[in-house]
Amino acid sequence: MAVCIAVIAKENYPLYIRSIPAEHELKFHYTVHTSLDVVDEKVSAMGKALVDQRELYLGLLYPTEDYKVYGYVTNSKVKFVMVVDSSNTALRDNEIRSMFRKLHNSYTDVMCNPFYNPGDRIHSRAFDNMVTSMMVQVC
Amino acid sequence: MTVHNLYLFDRDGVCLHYSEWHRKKQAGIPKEEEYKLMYGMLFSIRSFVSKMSPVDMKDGFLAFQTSRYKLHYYETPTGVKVVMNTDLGVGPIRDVLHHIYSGLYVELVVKNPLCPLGQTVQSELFRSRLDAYVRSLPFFSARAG
Amino acid sequence: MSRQANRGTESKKMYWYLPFPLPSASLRLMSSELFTLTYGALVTQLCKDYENDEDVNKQLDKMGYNIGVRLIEDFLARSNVGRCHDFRETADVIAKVAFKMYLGITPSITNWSPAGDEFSLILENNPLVDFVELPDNHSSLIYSNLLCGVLRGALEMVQMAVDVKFVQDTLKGDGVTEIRMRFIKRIEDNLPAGEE
Amino acid sequence: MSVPDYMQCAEDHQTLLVVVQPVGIVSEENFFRIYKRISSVSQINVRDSQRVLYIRYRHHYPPENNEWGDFQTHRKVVGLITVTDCFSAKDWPQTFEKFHVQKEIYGSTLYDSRLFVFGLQGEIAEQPRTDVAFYPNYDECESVEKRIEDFIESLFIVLESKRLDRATDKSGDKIPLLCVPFEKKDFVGLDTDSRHYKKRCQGRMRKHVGDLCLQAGMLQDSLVHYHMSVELLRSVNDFLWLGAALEGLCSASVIYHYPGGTGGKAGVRRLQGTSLPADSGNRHRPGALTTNGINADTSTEIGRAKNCLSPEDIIDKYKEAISYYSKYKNAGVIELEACVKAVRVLAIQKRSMEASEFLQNAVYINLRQLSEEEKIQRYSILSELYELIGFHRKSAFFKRVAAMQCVAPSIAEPGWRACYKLLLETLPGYSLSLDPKDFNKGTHRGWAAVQMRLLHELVYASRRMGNPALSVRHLSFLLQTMLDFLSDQEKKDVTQSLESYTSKCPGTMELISLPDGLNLPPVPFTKLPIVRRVKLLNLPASLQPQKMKSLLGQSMSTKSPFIYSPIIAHNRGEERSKKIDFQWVQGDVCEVQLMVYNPMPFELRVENMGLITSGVEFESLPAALSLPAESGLYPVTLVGVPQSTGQITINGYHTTVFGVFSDCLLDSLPGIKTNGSTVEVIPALPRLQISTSLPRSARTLQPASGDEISTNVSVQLYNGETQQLDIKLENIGSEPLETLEVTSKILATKEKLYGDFLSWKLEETLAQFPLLPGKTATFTVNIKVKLDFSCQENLLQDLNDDGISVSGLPLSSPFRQVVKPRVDSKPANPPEGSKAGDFSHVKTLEAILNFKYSGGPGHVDGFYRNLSLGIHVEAEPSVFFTRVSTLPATSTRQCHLLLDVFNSTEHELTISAKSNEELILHAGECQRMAIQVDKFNFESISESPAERTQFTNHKQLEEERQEARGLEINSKLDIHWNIISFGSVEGILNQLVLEHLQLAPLQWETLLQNPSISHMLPTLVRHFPSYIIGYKSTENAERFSYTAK
Amino acid sequence: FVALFLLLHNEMVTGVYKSQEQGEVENGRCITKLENMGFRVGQGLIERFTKDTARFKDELDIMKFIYKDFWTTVFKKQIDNLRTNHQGIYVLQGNKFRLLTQMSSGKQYLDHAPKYLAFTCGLIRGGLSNLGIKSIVTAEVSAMPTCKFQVIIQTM
Repeated sequence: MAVCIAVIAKENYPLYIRSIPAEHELKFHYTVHTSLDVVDEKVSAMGKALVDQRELYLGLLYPTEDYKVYGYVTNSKVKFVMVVDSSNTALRDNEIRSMFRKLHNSYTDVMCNPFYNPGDRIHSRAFDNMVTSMMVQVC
Repeated sequence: MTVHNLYLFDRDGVCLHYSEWHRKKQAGIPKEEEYKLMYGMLFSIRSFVSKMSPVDMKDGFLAFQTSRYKLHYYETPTGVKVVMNTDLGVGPIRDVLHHIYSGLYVELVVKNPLCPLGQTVQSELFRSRLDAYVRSLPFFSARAG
Repeated sequence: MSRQANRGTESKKMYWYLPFPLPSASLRLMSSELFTLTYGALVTQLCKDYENDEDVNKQLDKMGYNIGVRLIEDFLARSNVGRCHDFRETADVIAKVAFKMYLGITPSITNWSPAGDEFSLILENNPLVDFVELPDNHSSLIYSNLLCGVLRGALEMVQMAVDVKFVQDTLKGDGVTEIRMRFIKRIEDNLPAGEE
Repeated sequence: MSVPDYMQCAEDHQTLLVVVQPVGIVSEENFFRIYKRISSVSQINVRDSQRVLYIRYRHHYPPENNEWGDFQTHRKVVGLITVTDCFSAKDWPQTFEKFHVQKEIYGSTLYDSRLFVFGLQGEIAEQPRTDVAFYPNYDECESVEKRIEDFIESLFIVLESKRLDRATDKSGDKIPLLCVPFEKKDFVGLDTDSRHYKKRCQGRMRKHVGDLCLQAGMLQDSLVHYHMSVELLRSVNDFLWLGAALEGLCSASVIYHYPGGTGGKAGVRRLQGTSLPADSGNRHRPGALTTNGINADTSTEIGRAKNCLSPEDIIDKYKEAISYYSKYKNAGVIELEACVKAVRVLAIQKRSMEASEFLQNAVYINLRQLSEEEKIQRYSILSELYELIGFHRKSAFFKRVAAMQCVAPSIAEPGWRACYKLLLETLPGYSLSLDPKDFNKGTHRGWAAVQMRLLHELVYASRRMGNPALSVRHLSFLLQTMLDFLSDQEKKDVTQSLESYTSKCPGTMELISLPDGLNLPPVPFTKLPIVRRVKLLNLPASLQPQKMKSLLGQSMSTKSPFIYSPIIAHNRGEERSKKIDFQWVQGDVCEVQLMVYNPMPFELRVENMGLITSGVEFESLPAALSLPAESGLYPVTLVGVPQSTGQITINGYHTTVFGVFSDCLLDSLPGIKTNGSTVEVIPALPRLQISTSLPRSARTLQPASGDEISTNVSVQLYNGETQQLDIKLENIGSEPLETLEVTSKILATKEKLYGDFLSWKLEETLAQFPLLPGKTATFTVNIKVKLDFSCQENLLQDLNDDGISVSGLPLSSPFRQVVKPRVDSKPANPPEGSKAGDFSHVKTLEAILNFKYSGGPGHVDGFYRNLSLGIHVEAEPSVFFTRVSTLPATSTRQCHLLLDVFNSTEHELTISAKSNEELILHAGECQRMAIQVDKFNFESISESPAERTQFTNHKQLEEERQEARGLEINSKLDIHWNIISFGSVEGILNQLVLEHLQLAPLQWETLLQNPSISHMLPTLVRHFPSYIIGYKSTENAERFSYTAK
Repeated sequence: FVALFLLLHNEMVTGVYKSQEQGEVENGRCITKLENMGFRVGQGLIERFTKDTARFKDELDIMKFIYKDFWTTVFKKQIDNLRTNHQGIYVLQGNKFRLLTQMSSGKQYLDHAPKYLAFTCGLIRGGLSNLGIKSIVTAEVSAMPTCKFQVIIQTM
C-alpha cells in the first residue's frame, strides 16, 4: 500500500529509502525531503504544545495531488516517512499508525544489531523484508 | 560452644583463606606446613572414605570428631573445601559452610575480577564479611569451651 | 577520575531532589537485552581488534573459558546440584538447569553418540543472537563461540574435560543452533606436589 | 482577469491605484527618476480629517485587470499620470493628443489624470492648466511632489463623492448590479424585480461601498459595510461576491491588526516612503495590534473594533472566501492572490502549518496557460513564500523548479545565468555548502541523492553559461564530497567529463568568487588518492648524521585526562605536531612515505605529486604515479632536498588528478596517521664513498650492534699471510671532508687470533685532507690472519693409519687423498669426506671498519657521519705438521724433534727451524724435518703467581698455560716458512702440534696433569703403547723413549 | 543473566586490558574502548526502552527517564538519587553500585575502579546521545561500592 518508505536520521539525511516503482526513486527523494519541513514544524510545535500531543506518530504531513505523506518521529529523533497513494482511501489512520509501529520495531532491531553503526545507511535483510511487506500488501 | 578456626582450600590444595578465633593450641609448625598437613589429611580421609564406602556415596564425608574438637567439612563439586573446627557441642553446620561458600566466597571472591582464582584471597571485604558472619553464628562464643 | 568529578559536583551548590522511581516492569527481559547487546559490542570490538575471524573465535572461546571457571561456582552456589554421576546427568543439568538459569532457555538434548560420550544441545532460539545479522565479510565468525568456552571452562572445574563446538548456527542460515559436546576424559584430582 | 499580482497583500485593498506612464519617447532613466519621486508620495493625510489615503503606483497595468475594478476597487485604475518629453511648441499638439489617447485606455475608471511635460518652454508653458505641468528638465522639477499631493487630493474628492452617493442611496430606488467581466453575459434576461436579485444588487453594492470606505481611510465603516454585504450575499448564495466581501472583511481586519503591513519588504517600503514614522498607524488607530497579537488593553477600542475580526477569524474567513472563489475558474487569479495574502498574514502570525496549506492550495490553482516567464515568476514567488514560513526545503524545491523553468526547452534563448543563480540560491535549502572543509569530518551526513542532483545541475548550468572554471569547480566538488555515494559507473562518467573540462580549463586552487558575493573555495582531491599514513623517513644509516654527544628530546608523554568520552581523537593533533627524533641534512635527498590507496574502480593517474612544506627552504621533486583500481594500501615515496637548515614541517602534499591541481593539507585530512611532521634539518655534511681493491662479497655479515654496513669485501688468505687492502675514499658530497676517524671491530669469533688482524696508518691518508668534493684519497689496511688450525686430528690419524711411520713420500699426504681418493676408503672418511675435510681447513674471520667522518658546516655544529666497511676473510692453512715424534739426543738435556711437514698449498714453500737450514717443500709435498731442542720446564712459565691470581677459573688457567707453553716452544723452535711465489707467510705451529710437542718427553709430569691429552689418547695409544699398558705414572723419559722404539 | 552479565563485563575489562598489554599500553585507550562499547550498547538499549514511551518534553524529562527506567532496568535497582544544578550538570549516585559491590567496600582496589566504570559511563552517554543530548559522563568513586556518575551536558 505504501509507495515509498523512508527512514531519516536525526541529522535529516536518509538512512533508508525505498519506493515502488523504483525508477521514480529520485522523485520520492524530493517528496520526502520537502516533507521534512512539515515534520520539523510539527515537532517544534509539539515542543511548545503541552503534554497532550506527545505521540510519536505525526499523522498526515501533507497531501499532494496523487499522494498522501505521513510522518513519525522516534524519541531518538529518527524520522519515518511513508508515502501512500491518495487513491488508496481504504487506509485508516490507525492502520498507518500500526504500520509505523512495525517500522519502528524493525528499526529498533536494526539499531540493536551490533554490526550496524548508528548513522549508517541501513542494509538489513530483516528490515528490507518488513518494508517490502508493507509496500506490496495492497488492500 | 565455640569456633576454633577455619580453612578454605581450593581444588589444588591451595589454602585460599585461613582464620582462627578461639584456637587454644598451635600446631607449632609454619602455617604453610600446617595447611599442607591439613589438606593432606583431608585428601586421604576423603579418598579412604570413598574407597571404603559400602554404598555409592555423594557428598563424601561431612565431619569427624576427636574427644576435644570437631572438624566440619564441606566440599563442592569444583573441589572447593570449607573446613571449620569447632568444639564438640556444635551440631551439623552444613548450611553454615555452604553459606560461607555461596554467600561469601562465590559472591565476593569468584565474582570479584580482582581476585585471581587459586591464590590466597586478598579481598578485605571477604575477610571482614567472613569474620563478621562467623562471629554472628549462634554457636560462636568466647566463654564456652 | 575523582579529580574529574570533583570539578562538577563539589562546586555546584543548589541541588534538587527527585522522588524515588518505581521499578519498571519487564525488568528481566530488558536486562537480557543488556546482556545481549553488551555481548554484541564485545564481539564487534574484537572484530575491530583482530583482523581475521579465527582469532576472534579463539578470543571468544578464551574469554568464555575464563567466565566458565567462575560461573560454575556461582551455578553450584545457587543451584544445589551435586556431583554428576555420568555424562548424561551432566547434559541434563546443563540443559535444564544451567541454560535456564543463565539464558532463560532450555535447549533440547539430542543425538547421543552410541558410546554416550557425545551429544548435541539444540537451541531453538539463542538469546545471544537476537537482532544480529552477520555481515558478509564475517562469514567464518562463530558469533556465539563464547558459550563453548563457558561450557568448557565450567565442566573442567568439575573434572570433566570436554570438547565443545558449534555445528549449526541460525546466523549462518541453519534452522537451529546446535552445540556439539564431546566428553574427553575425567580429570582426576591429585595431591599437590610436595605432599607426603 | 489573467495576470496575477503575486506581490499583492491585504493592505493593498486600502490603496488607490495610480498608473504612471511615459508617452512619446522618454528615456527609461529619466522616467524612473521621476517615477521614483512620484511614488514616494504614497500616503497622505487628508486635510481636516484623521483619515489617511494610500496610493499604489504602477508603471504598467494590464487593462483587462482593470475591468475587475468593480469587484475590488483597489484593482481599479483611478489615476493616470503620464510623463513626456516635448521640446518644441510644434510638437505640443500631438504630444497632448497622445496623452488623451493614453487616458482612453483606462478611461472608464479614471477619476483624474495628469500630464508632466519636460523640456517645453514658452507661452504654452505659461498658460496655467490643472491637468498639465511643465518642467524645463528633469533636474528642475521641485514641485512634482506638491503636484502629486494636489492630484491625490482631487482623487480623494472624487472618491469621497462616489462613496457618499453610493453609501447614501436608499434601497428604494434601483441599484445597479455590479458584475465581473465574465458574469455580464450570464445576466441577460434576468428577472430584475425578484427580491433575490435586489438582495444581490444590494449585497454587491454594500461590498463595493465597503471597498470605497476602506480606500477612503474609513476602516470602521468599511467593516460595517462588509458585514452587511456578507449577510446579504450569503442569503442569496452569491458566492463569488460573498468571497469578495469576506476578503474585504479580512483585509480591513488585517489592516487594523497589522499596521506594519504584511507585505514584508513591500510594506516596509510603503512606510519608508511616507513622511510619517513607521508607527503612524498607531496614531491614527490607537490601540491597534502589534504583529504579535492583540494588544493588552483594547477596552477603549472595543467599540471601534467590534466588527473587526480576530486574527484567527481572519484566517477562517480567508479560507471561506477562497473556497467560494474556487467555484469559479475565471476567478483563479483572485483566488490565487487571496491565498498569497492569507499566507503573508499567517507568516506574521507564525502559523506555518496553515500557511503551508494555503500555499499547497495556491500551487494547485491552475490558471490559463501561463507563459514561461509567468511560470518562473510564479515558482519563485512560491519559493519565497515558503521561505517566509520557514519551509526551506519546500522553498528550495520551487526555486529549483523555477530554475529549470528558465531553461525549459520551449524557451527561445534559455537563461542559463538566471537558472544558475536560482540554483545557487537553493543550496541552503538542501543544506549543501560548497566548502569542502565542511565535509572533512568523517562520513558525509547529508541528503546525497538530492545534493548530487543539484551539483550536477550546477555543473551543467555553469557549463552552458560558458564558464568552464565553474563547472570544473563544481564537478571536482561533486567528486570529492560525494565519492562514497557515486556508483562505479557514475564515478567513471564524472571523471570523464571532468577530464574533458579540465583539458580546456585546468582546475586550480584559487577561490572563485561569484558576482553575487558567493565564494567557491578550492576543492583539493584529498580522496584521490586517499592518504592513510604519512611517514617521514630517516636517512639511510650511512648518511644519518650523528651528534658528537647525542642529546635529543624524547617523546613527551601523552597521558589522556580521565574523561570517558571519545576525545582520544584529539591526540592525533598532538601526534602530528610532535617533533621527530632524527634529523635531515641540508642538501641531501629526504624521503617521506605516504600510504595511499585508490578508491576508484579504475586506474588512477596522479601527476606531479609533491610535498608541501614550511620552515626550511625545500626543493620538492614531484613524482608521477598510477594506482591500480581499488588498490589496497600502496606506498608512495615523495622526495625533496632541504636547501637551508632549521625546522621543516611537512604540511601536506600536492597532486594533479584529472587535470585538477590540489593542495592537500594534513590538518584537513580525516583519520590520517603520522609519526610527526616536523623534523630538524642540520647543516650540510660531506658524503664519503669507499671503494676497495678487493672484490665485493656477496654475503653481508650480521653485525652484533645495530649499525649496518654499506659495503662488504672478502678475501682468501693462507694462514699467516698478510694482505694489503687499498681503500679509495671519495668525497661525493658537496662539502669538504675534513675529519676522519677509523676504528675496527672484529666480529665475535671462537677462533683464537694471533697478532692483530687489521692494522693501518691513518697519517698519510689524513695528510691529503681536507678532501674537497669530488676528490679522492687512499687508505691502506693490512689484513693479517694468524689462526690456530688445531682439531685437524683427522689428518694426523689418516697419516698414522696408513701405517707409514717414516714418511717423505707423497703418498702419505692428505693432499694425495684429495687428488685421488683411495678405493678402499674407510667409512671414517668417504671420498667426499676427504673433500669435506679439506673444506674444514678454511676458517673465516669477519670485521667491520668504521669510518667516522665529518666536515663543512655540519662539522661546525658537531655532527658527523658513519660509514662502515665489512671485511670477510677466509683463511686456510699452508702447512700441516702431520706427524710429531722425538728421539733422544746424546745429551739427556736435549732431544731431537721429528716433524713431518706437509705443504697443502699449490705453491712451493721453504721452511726452516731455528738452527737448521731451509727445507724446500713442493706443492702438496710432505717431508720430515728434525730439530734438536733442549728440554725445558713449563712450570717456570705458568707458575708465576701473577697469572695465578689473574685466572681464578681453572679452565682459563689451563688454557693460559697451554698458550704460554705454546709460545715457549714456538720461540724455542722458531719454526717459520714462506711461500716463495708471494710474500712471506709467517707461520706458527698450531696448538695441536704444540700439544704433540708437549706429549714428547720433554717434561712428563706436565703431560699427566694436562687434561688436554685426553682427547689425544688414540694417538697416544699408537705412539706409546707400553705407556698405555702399564699406567706407570712415574715413567721417566729414557724408559719411555726406549719403549717407544 | 545478572551473574552472567557481571562476569561478561569483568571478562571484557580484563580482556581489553590484556589485549593492550601486547600493543600500546595506554590506559586512556582501554578506557575509551570500554567506554565506546558501553556507548554503543547505550544507544541500542535506549532505542528499545523509549520505543513505547511518549515523546519527551525536555532535557529534564529525559534525565528522569534515564535514571528511572533506564538505570533500574540495567542495574536492577533504582539509583539512589539524582541531583542537578539546572545548568546541564546532573549527578546520579548509586550507593551500592552493582559492578563494584563484590569488589570491596572502602579503599581497597580503588585504583582499579575506573576500568569497571568506563563501560557504564559509556552506557549513559550512549543513551543520552541517542536521545539527542551530547554529554560527557564521568564517574567518581571515593569509597566503593558507592559511585557517582556525573553527566555534563554539552550545549551546542
